[in-house]
Amino acid sequence: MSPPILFINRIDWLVVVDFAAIGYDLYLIDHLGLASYSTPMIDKSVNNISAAVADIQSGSVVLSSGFGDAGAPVDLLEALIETDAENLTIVSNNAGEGNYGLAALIAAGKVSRVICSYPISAGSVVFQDCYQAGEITLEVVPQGTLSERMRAAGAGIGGFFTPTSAGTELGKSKECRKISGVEHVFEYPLKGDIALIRATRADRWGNIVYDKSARNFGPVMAMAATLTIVQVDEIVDLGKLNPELIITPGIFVDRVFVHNG
Amino acid sequence: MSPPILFINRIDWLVVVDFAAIGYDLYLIDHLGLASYSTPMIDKSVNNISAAVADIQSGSVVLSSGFGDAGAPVDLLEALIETDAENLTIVSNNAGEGNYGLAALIAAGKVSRVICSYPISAGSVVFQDCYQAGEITLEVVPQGTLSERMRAAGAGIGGFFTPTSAGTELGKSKECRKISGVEHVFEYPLKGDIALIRATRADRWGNIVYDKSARNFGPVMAMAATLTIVQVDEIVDLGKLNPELIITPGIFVDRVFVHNG
Amino acid sequence: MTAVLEKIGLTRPQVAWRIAQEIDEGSYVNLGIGSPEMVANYVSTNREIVFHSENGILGMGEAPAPGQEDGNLINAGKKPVTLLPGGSYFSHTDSFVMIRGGHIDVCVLGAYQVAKNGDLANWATLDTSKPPGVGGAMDLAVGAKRIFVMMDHCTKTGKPKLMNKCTYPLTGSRVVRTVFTDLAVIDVTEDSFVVREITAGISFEELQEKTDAVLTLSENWQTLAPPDV
Amino acid sequence: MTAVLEKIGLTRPQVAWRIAQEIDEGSYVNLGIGSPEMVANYVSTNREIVFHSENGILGMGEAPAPGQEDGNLINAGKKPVTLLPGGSYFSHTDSFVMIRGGHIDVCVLGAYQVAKNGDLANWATLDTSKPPGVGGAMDLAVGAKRIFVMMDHCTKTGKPKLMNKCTYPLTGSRVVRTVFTDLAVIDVTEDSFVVREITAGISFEELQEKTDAVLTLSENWQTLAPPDV
Repeated sequence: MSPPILFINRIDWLVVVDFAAIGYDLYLIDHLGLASYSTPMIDKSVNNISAAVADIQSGSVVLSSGFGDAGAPVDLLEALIETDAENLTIVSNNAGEGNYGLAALIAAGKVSRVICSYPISAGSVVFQDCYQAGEITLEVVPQGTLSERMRAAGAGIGGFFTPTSAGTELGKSKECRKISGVEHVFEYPLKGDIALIRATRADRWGNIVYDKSARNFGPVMAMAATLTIVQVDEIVDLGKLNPELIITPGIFVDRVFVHNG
Repeated sequence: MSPPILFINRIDWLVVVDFAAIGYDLYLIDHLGLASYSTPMIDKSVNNISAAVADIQSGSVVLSSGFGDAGAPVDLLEALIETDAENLTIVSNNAGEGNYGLAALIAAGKVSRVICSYPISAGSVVFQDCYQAGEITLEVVPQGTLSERMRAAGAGIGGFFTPTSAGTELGKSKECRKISGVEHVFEYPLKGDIALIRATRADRWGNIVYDKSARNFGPVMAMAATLTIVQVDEIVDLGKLNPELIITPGIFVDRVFVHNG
Repeated sequence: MTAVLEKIGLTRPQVAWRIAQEIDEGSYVNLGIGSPEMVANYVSTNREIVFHSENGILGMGEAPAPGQEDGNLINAGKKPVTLLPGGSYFSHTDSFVMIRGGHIDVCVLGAYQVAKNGDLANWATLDTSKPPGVGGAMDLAVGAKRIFVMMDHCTKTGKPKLMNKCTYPLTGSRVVRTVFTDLAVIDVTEDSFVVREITAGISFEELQEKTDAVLTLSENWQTLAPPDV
Repeated sequence: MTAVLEKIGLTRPQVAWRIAQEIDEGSYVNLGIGSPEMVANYVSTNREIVFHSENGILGMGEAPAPGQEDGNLINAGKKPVTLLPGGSYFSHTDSFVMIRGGHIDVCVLGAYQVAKNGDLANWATLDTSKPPGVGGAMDLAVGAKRIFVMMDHCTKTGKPKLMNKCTYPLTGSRVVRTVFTDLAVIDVTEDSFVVREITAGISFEELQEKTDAVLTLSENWQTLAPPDV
């Protein structure tokens, strides 16, 4: 029977190996002192909504899913109000409606910049007031370009040429190029520090399923942010989601919070 | 009761309107003399495989789905052998195996150019022989770039910068740009005249469902070609496919052929 | 027909009806928010047209019965809709692949102005007191195979909207195929407006007076007299 | 341990075992075709690792039992595999979004050569008699968060593969994080090879002799003595 061998295999990991005793498995004791054998599974679920958003930093670029109310992560946005994070940039199709969700976050003075396609819905009074008061800056991006810029960020594309906005006010300060006889403008990736997403069901690996047209910006935002947090109605057992129907695989998801769960 | 009004509303359509008799519907009699009321539904199914590929022209760029055998449109490729089309460019991940499907099409002398990522699988003897004999030219494209170039064609993107192949032989003749400190190369869209795709199920609108990892290049090729022809195992009634699970919506599909159907 | 002929200028439902006649069986169609949505009402049930909504729906059906609304099933105008058999859901990204990639056969949009070269102005006025908003208009303008514009021939104050050159900010350059107004159906060619149909009761001279750009009358022009829808 | 120590140089399964120890719980991992596939055999069942296959699979499981093969469920090497609970299927395009977009935590690739600056050569030899083929190697090289190379320290004819500069065509520039050979575990820093572990029975001097580039020995270097897997 061989003795344990002790070696450092990463600067912050202490590894103890006793091959004979554990059948070639490792007991990993990380620098926080937590033994990994106490969490032998991937589990991205978070029980507490405050914990789900606690580490979002001031100045973050926050991608927020939804088209109007459909797919909007209302609870996650409202949970952000209670954190210390401020000076946020919100990327979303709209700029909030009524006085809940994104509108509530804006009303709480947490948002300094909005990047969106359509901030002038009838109900977006809070945003429009803050905009008129000069408290929020606005970047208007065509809806398809907004989506494609986030996809580029998620897909490792450095930038792309699109005909959308060529020859218009929104394209006038951009690099232009005629390709196959059509004028295009160059667009850069739009990456988020955080994505807040609303979906229907998840499993502990973070696989995500949406409902009908509430899917909208969820899939692209999940892939475009460094940290992706998803609000769902339900977490089901691993293997219960149809593998053909998982729209956002867990590789794009970091945390899953069950709304009212 | 108003009389019929006759007018030309497109140069090649003759339109007869009798509002009172037909409740504001139109009887459309097209320039081929076929009355459209005899086909009052969208039906993309084609019963005869020869008919499915009959109008493919010589010199066409043909996108052919599949990764190895999984998802390869073997019957459609073999049906092409019997047509007059020659001098074809085939875009596919591999260059055919054995002596069936793509390899059979190559062996029949129909293919003058292959654009693919990996033509050197153990079984791709037919291609390799033709390549050595100088009968086929080859453009090797990294697998992700191949997929992304087709997506750009389908998505109306004029071109994109990718870090893939920067600093390598495959990137050396391409426009380079450093973005966020990383070297990128510029890639153009890769559009097909025809896409030949293998899938599992379809409905008469051309909605498509795939099976497991045979999905691979099907979705992107369907969107990247002018004419998309899909070989499926089964056509089901409209409404039988789960609308959340339709991977390729019928908007990208022109013809559906049931294999052995 | 007499009831129709006595009326000068079409109603919006009549314009919507006229546009519906222009849409082929099997077309994939995106209808802009507002008046263009009316076009769906005049596509007959024995002609299958697949309606696309930019928020991720193909095969969109009519509004649900009261009480059957689903907040997760809405159209681009954020109103509840239904899904027809054969319909499908997809992401915004894929939706704009369809739009930008030229897969939508027809898009019907409203407009502030259209110029004789096909320039479209429909996203911003010259009023800078409120924030701008573009939505999907610019993507639709460049992407759809055919852009139909549905609008009144003149503004409420009688100013022309069919222009020699747009004075409002552009949505897209050289994108409009055909303009359907209360007074006429006008095709946009290389660099001129060609009148294909004139509403019954209107003369070409009257139409020209209400138009900023010079109009050409098609050899095959027709009188347009839709039913009293 | 004596059996292990007597042997000079690790077996390929031992190198695969060593790499497996380097992969954290919960990682998303792509294994290159060939020897790197062996790494999956040494990821213990009580550590969840999600394997990615470039042809559209996450949560790939081991080979099916004989007779249970499904031609539509294959890995990047076109061999039959299975799907674990929690696994998913997606298109090639989405698969390369994962790869190019930096979502894969670790990719293990074979190589002809690695240079001290991290340059990787693993797609083409200097033999031009057969057609070239790159597959997904260049995408993986630039996209994965960490590129591990699994290779013999020298060629079959004894020539070094850890180079001052690659002489074979590059797959990617400055992309390799760590090289695992039969003789050592070597990290690639800004512009040098730092030896972190040396296989039991090998001296640093011997290692240097078998390496084209100059090696640096880490202060915390260890002897590597894997089990006899």
